[in-house]
Amino acid sequence: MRIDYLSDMGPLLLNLMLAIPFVGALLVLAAARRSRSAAAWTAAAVMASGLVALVPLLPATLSGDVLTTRIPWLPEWGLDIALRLDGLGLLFTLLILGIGLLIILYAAYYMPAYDRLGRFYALLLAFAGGMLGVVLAENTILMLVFWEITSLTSFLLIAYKYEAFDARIAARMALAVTGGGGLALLAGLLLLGNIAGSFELTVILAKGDVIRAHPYYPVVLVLVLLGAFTKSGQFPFHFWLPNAMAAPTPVSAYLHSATMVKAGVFLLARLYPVLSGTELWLVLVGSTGAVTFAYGAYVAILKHDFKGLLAYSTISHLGLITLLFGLDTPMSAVAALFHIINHAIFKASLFMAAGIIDHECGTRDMRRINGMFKYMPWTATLGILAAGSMAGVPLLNGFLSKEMFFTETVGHFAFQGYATWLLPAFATVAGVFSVAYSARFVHDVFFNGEPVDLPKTPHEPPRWMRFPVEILVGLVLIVGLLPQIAVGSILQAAAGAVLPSGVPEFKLAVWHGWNLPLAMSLAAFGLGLTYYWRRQYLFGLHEKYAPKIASPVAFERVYRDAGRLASWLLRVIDTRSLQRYLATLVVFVCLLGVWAWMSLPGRPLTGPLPSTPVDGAAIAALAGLLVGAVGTVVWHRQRLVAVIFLSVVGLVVSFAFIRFKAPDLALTQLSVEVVTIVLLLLSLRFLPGEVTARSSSLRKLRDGGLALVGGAGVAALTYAMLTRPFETISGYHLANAYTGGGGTNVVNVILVDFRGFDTLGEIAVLAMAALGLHALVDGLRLKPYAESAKRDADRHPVMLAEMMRPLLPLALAVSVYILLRGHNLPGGGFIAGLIAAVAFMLQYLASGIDFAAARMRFDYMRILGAGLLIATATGLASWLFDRPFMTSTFGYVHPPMIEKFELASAMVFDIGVFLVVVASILLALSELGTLSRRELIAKSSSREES
Amino acid sequence: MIVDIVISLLILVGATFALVGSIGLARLPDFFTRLHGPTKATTLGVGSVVIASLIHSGAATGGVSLRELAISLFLFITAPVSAHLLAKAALKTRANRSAKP
Amino acid sequence: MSHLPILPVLIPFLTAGLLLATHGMGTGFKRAVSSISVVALVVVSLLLLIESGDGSIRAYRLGDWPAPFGIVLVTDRLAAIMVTLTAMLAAAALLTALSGTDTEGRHFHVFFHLQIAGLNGAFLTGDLFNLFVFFEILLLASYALLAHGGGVTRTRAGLAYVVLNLAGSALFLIALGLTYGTLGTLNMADLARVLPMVAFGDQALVRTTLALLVAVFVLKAALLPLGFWLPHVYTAATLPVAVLFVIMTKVGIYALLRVSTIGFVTAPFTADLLQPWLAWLAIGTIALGSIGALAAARLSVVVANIVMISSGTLLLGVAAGGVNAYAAMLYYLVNTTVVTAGLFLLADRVSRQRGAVADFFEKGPRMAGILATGGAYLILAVAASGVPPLSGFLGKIMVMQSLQETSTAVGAWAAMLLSGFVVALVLARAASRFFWEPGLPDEEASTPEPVRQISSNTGSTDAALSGMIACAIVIVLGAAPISDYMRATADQLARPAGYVEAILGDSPAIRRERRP
Amino acid sequence: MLNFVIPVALAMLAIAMGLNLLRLVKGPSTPDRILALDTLTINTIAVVMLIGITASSAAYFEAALLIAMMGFIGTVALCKFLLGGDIIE
Amino acid sequence: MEFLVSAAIGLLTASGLYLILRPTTFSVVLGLTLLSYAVNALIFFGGRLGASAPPLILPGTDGHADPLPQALVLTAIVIGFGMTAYLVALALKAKGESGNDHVDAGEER
Amino acid sequence: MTLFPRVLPQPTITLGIMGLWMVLAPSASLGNLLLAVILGVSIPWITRSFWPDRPYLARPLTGIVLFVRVVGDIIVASWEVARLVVGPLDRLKPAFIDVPIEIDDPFVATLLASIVSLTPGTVSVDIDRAAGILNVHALNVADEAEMIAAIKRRYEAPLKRVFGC
Ligand code: NA
Ligand code: NA
Repeated sequence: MRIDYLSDMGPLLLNLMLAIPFVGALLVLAAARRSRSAAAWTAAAVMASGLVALVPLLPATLSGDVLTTRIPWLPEWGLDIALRLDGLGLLFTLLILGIGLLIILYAAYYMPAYDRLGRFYALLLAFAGGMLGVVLAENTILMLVFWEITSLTSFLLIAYKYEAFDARIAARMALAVTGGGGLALLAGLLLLGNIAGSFELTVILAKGDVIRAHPYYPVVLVLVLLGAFTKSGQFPFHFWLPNAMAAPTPVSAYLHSATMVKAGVFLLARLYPVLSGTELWLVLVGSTGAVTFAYGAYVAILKHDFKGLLAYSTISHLGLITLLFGLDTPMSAVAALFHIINHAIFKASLFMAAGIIDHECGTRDMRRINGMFKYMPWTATLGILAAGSMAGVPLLNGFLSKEMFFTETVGHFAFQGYATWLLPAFATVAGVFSVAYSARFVHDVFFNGEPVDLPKTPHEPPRWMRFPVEILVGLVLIVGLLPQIAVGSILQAAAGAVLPSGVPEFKLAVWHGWNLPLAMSLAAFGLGLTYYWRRQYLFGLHEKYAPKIASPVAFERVYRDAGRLASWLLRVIDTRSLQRYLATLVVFVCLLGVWAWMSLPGRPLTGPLPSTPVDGAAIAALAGLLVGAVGTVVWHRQRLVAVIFLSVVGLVVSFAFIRFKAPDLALTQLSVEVVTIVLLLLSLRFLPGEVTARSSSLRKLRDGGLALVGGAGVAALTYAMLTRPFETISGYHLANAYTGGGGTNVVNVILVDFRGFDTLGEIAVLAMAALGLHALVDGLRLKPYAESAKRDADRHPVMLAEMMRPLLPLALAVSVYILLRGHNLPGGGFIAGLIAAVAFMLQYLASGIDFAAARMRFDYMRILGAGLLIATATGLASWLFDRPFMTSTFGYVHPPMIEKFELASAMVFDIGVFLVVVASILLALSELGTLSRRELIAKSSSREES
Repeated sequence: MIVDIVISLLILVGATFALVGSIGLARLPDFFTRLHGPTKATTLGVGSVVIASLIHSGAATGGVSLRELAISLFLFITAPVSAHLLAKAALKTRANRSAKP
Repeated sequence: MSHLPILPVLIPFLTAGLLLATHGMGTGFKRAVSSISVVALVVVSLLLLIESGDGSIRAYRLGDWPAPFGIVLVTDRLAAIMVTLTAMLAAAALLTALSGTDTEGRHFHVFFHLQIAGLNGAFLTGDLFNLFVFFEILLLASYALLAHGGGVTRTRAGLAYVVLNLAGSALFLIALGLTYGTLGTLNMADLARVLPMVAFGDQALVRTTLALLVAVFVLKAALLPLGFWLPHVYTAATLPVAVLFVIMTKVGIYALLRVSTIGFVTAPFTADLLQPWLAWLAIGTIALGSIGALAAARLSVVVANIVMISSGTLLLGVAAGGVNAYAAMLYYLVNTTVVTAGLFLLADRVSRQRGAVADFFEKGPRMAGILATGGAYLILAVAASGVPPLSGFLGKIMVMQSLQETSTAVGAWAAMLLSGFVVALVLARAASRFFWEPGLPDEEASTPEPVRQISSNTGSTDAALSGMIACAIVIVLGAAPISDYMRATADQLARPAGYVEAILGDSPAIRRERRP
Repeated sequence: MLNFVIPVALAMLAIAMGLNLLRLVKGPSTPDRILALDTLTINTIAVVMLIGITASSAAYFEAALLIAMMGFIGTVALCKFLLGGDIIE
Repeated sequence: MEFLVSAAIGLLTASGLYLILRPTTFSVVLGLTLLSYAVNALIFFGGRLGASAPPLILPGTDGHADPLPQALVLTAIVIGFGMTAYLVALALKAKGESGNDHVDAGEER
Repeated sequence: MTLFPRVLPQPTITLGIMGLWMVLAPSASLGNLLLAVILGVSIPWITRSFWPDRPYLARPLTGIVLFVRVVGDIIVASWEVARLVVGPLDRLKPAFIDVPIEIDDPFVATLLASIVSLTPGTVSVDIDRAAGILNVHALNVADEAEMIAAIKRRYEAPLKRVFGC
């Protein structure tokens, strides 16, 4: 009854266990405001409560049950909050929470008193939460989420002492390697999920055969292994790990023992049922583990910094664990799990002990630290025991798993025949190194004479600082002496999760009798001590030949070189040249167009329409166009001449509009043309021709080629279009313009009614252009181009001035005429506005800006606003009649004595358009005109001064 | 019919003078003599066509339409101004050129 | 009848008109009008989002003309999403501007509102030529906003931006002219009806025409060989403008998405128009953005390059097509828009605090208030680089999964993973510089204060930043409902028949006239 | 009759315009070119009116009117630029 | 006629493209103006050539030209004008600030 | 008399606008006449500041006579000039001539210059009001004094009478 109740509680507890550290992190931040110890107690309580939450789940999990929970989150993307507690998860959870609790305790004493610890504990808890998430995730994407949370939080933890260069670099290095590995893992897990059809581990783990047989298996394997190896510090991704000891010692102790690096091997264990059992696994995992095992051990002894030594020993032991998984026998997997436990215990205690020594001595250099046994015998004893375990001394836990390793190397299935001895020999040699660096740690720190020049006198640390170490060393002994009782059941449960097809019978015992593995152990011991004894020779060799690369510097250099390379690349591909951008655009569009056409073979360029007969006017117009366009190009360096030729083009285009029955367009084009010319001439005063910048002839050739290709493309498309008939909706406009829009000029009805919304946008563009110009020119000071500066004495020829005055009212009358009739005949607000603006503009031209501006005291901005509002309000009026925006209405009025005439809301709209056009153009022109006046005033005032 | 003949004559006269003006523009030796060409096109050339059009549209609608006169009005106002400014500009350009070397 | 669909355009438009008509009034008045308008805009867009949430597609017929003949505004889920995003960015940008940048040049508020009107119009219109008009509105407003505040850099960047876009506009018009000249319509829904009926001999012409249209959109979206302008322009703009610009590249992507979902897929000869080049170039765009981020000497340039990377990623989604890809890219889009806007705000905050060295990765005075600013930075950086657990990661795995079956999956995955990696490293280094590295000695640290800080009132900028961070967090916490909305949106997109039916369904039979 | 006369007149005007273009290209001075443009514009008025007569349509009148009204502004502006480099000061 | 019209549009496009690739702002302005002529003509002729009357619904007329492209071109002309005006001002501003009228600071010439 | 100029600052222009409107208007209806009046009053009023001084039409009839004469001269001179242009060019004797003028009013002087320009064969190059000289370029100058006298007689004198100056 009670059990059932608990198992119902299981999912809740599981979710709770995962939430606790994250919520706890926030609590700690709050507690730290109160006091340092409050922070410590809160943090400890958080970890402990995680353990407490685990207790009810223990029996079932130990008996092999798998507890899963699932809160759907993004099911269609395969991401749910799905958790799982099995033997493997339990093993790691215990390590994470148990050692985490000890670390918190230890840190409370270790961390300097000025540190309020809020940030520290919060990060540490969040990191622990991330680790828990990794080991408890049922959903692989969720696992990855937590995986990267550990990368992120470890980044922040390593950089905890961020004032130090080493810490900052080490943090970024760790992020680069482990975060990068995480990305590979992400790809691997996504693929894996795709193959399995689910991201749930339960499903994935059941599909090992399918996965191993899948063509993507090698890819998945490599990607997942990249994740695992980077995280667990396997060669050649190991380098971040030694640098990570820039973190405060409690962090290092945690990262190196129970977490972070263990996440990597956890992953190997987690996916062992799915990914192992192939030759590729054997080769990749086995060889990586072997190389890392040996390399870490070899380098460790060379480190004078004892934290460095320990770091490399971590690499080596993680290599060993990886190698064990790689050996791919059931027993080796068990050994791997066992060694995970053992390594966590002894490495945590070693780091804590090392932290105490560092704390007491103020240095970590073993060449200066000597004879610590004398100063702190109790701590030294603890350290020696832990180091013994690391070396694999019998009766200590490390010995047991190492012995299992040696056993598995003997007669391994991959090494048959004459190669049988290879693996045991390798294991023994690696063992020799392990013994040697352990020996160095013990002898060089605790014995080896007197300390050299220490900043302070070491003594035993506070009682409670040592306490966590005592607990752990106690475990080293307990597991070492009574392995089956201490860890037998949990190992069994964990192995059950890793080896679903059956856990081999194993008995953890201290004594297995005289056998080859024991002989290997003894040999390793003897040779290892000898090796340590002859170390000076080795150090000499190392000093002489080993490359001296400090990895933080190297990392920063690589990063910088990458940055430089990127800058260089960017400079090559992006010259920040508009000319290049434009040329690229032309090339791109041409290629895309050609591809689009060519990819549908068999379509002719010429369509079925018979061609329209050519007439003389067309040929004359073409001649004009040719002269105009080519002239503009040829004389583009002579500014004024180019403008003249451009005007010819404008004239011809207007003429073409007339010729092909578009009077409205012709009117608009003609008026716009005039304003454009005036605008260009206004600017030409300040813009030199192409005097300074000349293109090389090669460039001209290239541009000419591009232009011809582009022009030919457009011509071809136009030709293809013109020679084909098409079916259009515009019949509707022709049919409904008068009956529905109340106007006979269909173009105008389209502009103010059918597509009045376009026109509303268009006047906004015009208004903005003028305003933008105003904003740009505002306060701008320009020197006129030298040649244009000489001005004629007779600035405003009297003939011009006098004749333009009568023209103004007459042109305004024409403008009104065009405005009023636009709905029915060519014209409308645009053209009328342009005419009115030009009429006023003429006054500028004829009599100068002073004269004109004095007489045109309009507030253009207000007129612009009014025009926009009138046009919009006309559109809004239809809301009163419950019609959509811009629904027009019209009617015929017949006052007495006067013939009936039409009133249309569209006409009001057109008045808005009219106002905007007039105000925009006049604003633009008067602003450009102000430029010269500004310059003139400046000149005259400077003349007065001198 | 008579209307047609009148219109045709006017059109031909107009075209002829426009052509003559442009021949002058192309042919005459210096800027100031060339300046005289366009005035022909303006006044008599376009003037004739305007009257032709006027008669034509009047005949077509059966009423009197004087709209085309507006064209001539504007041309008469603007053409002398153009010529004047062109002449001034040419004088200025010439002065600049002679002052330069 | 409901006039809701036009309000997102009308409100800013009227505001601009009002501000112009009353242009003599003081700064306070302008700010008040501007703020009220933006608040109204936010409300309206949320209403639109809710209204469209029922899956209905509504056509608002301007001038009460039936669909292919007049212009229609179309509100569906996608449009509502884009309009809402715009409103949110507008709110952030305005808040930022209120701290003083709005008075650095002329007519800021007018341009600001017209820019919004242009954006919303582009998102809402169902007519291709009207789309062009709104493109021009938003572009011209962006030109003016870019120039706002003055200075050589802005002018130079502006010149390139303006000319390039004018060339793009010319191309747009060519494409539109050819579209009309071959298909006889400009209405997007009508396009979907007409496309399948194109005669065999005309197919190459139509296909090429649409290819030109695509070229226009990818230019705006800053696709690889055309996108070099983006970092320069975004970096040159003043802060509020940069924030608003974040949505600008999305307009091109939106347009491409619209046109391809409604139009291209309906006819076999255009169905493969984006294949396979778009995906490869999108991958290249991501690579280019990554290179740019790695080469960047300052935070704002990194952010601009992140915009580029996200553009590439979104285009990958467009290229892939299908419900999954659309759903994924839409979630990603919301995230990247909010986050990059937030990062721009943050880059500004960094600049303001560090004085002369601004947001350059150089030694300078250390940031004050590390916990707040650093925390904000951490959240945004994590979300931007796609590191779990924030929305960037969710977006990334969605997009990656949705691309799984495409022929370019390997390249796309590699590009997305590596770009995230690069961005994470670069942002980590920036964090190290800004927040961790010991500052300069005191006398150097107190160098003359920031150039950009006009008024000391930066509270509103901070509010904008907080808002963006809140949004970023909401996007994670609300991932499930948001993702559902996006999936429903993608469903809607993948069934163009619904769109066509909603726009043209009850129109009188479309009588087409044969020309000539 | 008009059917015969108008093409002839158009041809004459086309020749005239061709001659204008010739002057435009030859120059030699800028005023020459402006003058050529001005003449071209005025000849265009005649052509437009002839087209109007041919089509018997009133729709061409405004175009001719506008060319008459606006055409010379370009000339004025160009000349003023030559005179002082500054056309509205 | 179709061929001539296409050739003319192609010619305008080519001239415009060549000019926008020149290094001075003024050339670019000229080029864009030419380009917009080409574009407007293209849209306009999208309504085809053979119309016999302008799109005015006057009694007794038929064979009206397609009004829709005409309306589009009208919009395009005005927008193009606005853009040109702005670009000219921007070119002036660039000239005023950096003393030259080169389109960019880059090496391309 | 004080009210009149305020309402109708430019009666001539008012007439001109009304005339132009009636010419442009599709029909000479009452409605159009009403519009013509409205415009004829309002436009001069809007643009009144552009007219610092008001030329006063003293003798409109003389003006009409002058107009007819100018048109006639244009026709006659056109033939002569056409012959010159098409014929051999060495017969041309182009020259600048200075015509002394007695008109002070700039507008009237401008009118004179315009008439000179409109008649084929002569182009007004410059008005030097200070020196009282109209600078004219003539295509073919046979007798300079005669040409000056003709201009003064045929155009300047009637113009002075028309505007009462
Ligand atoms: Na030592
Ligand atoms: Na004359």
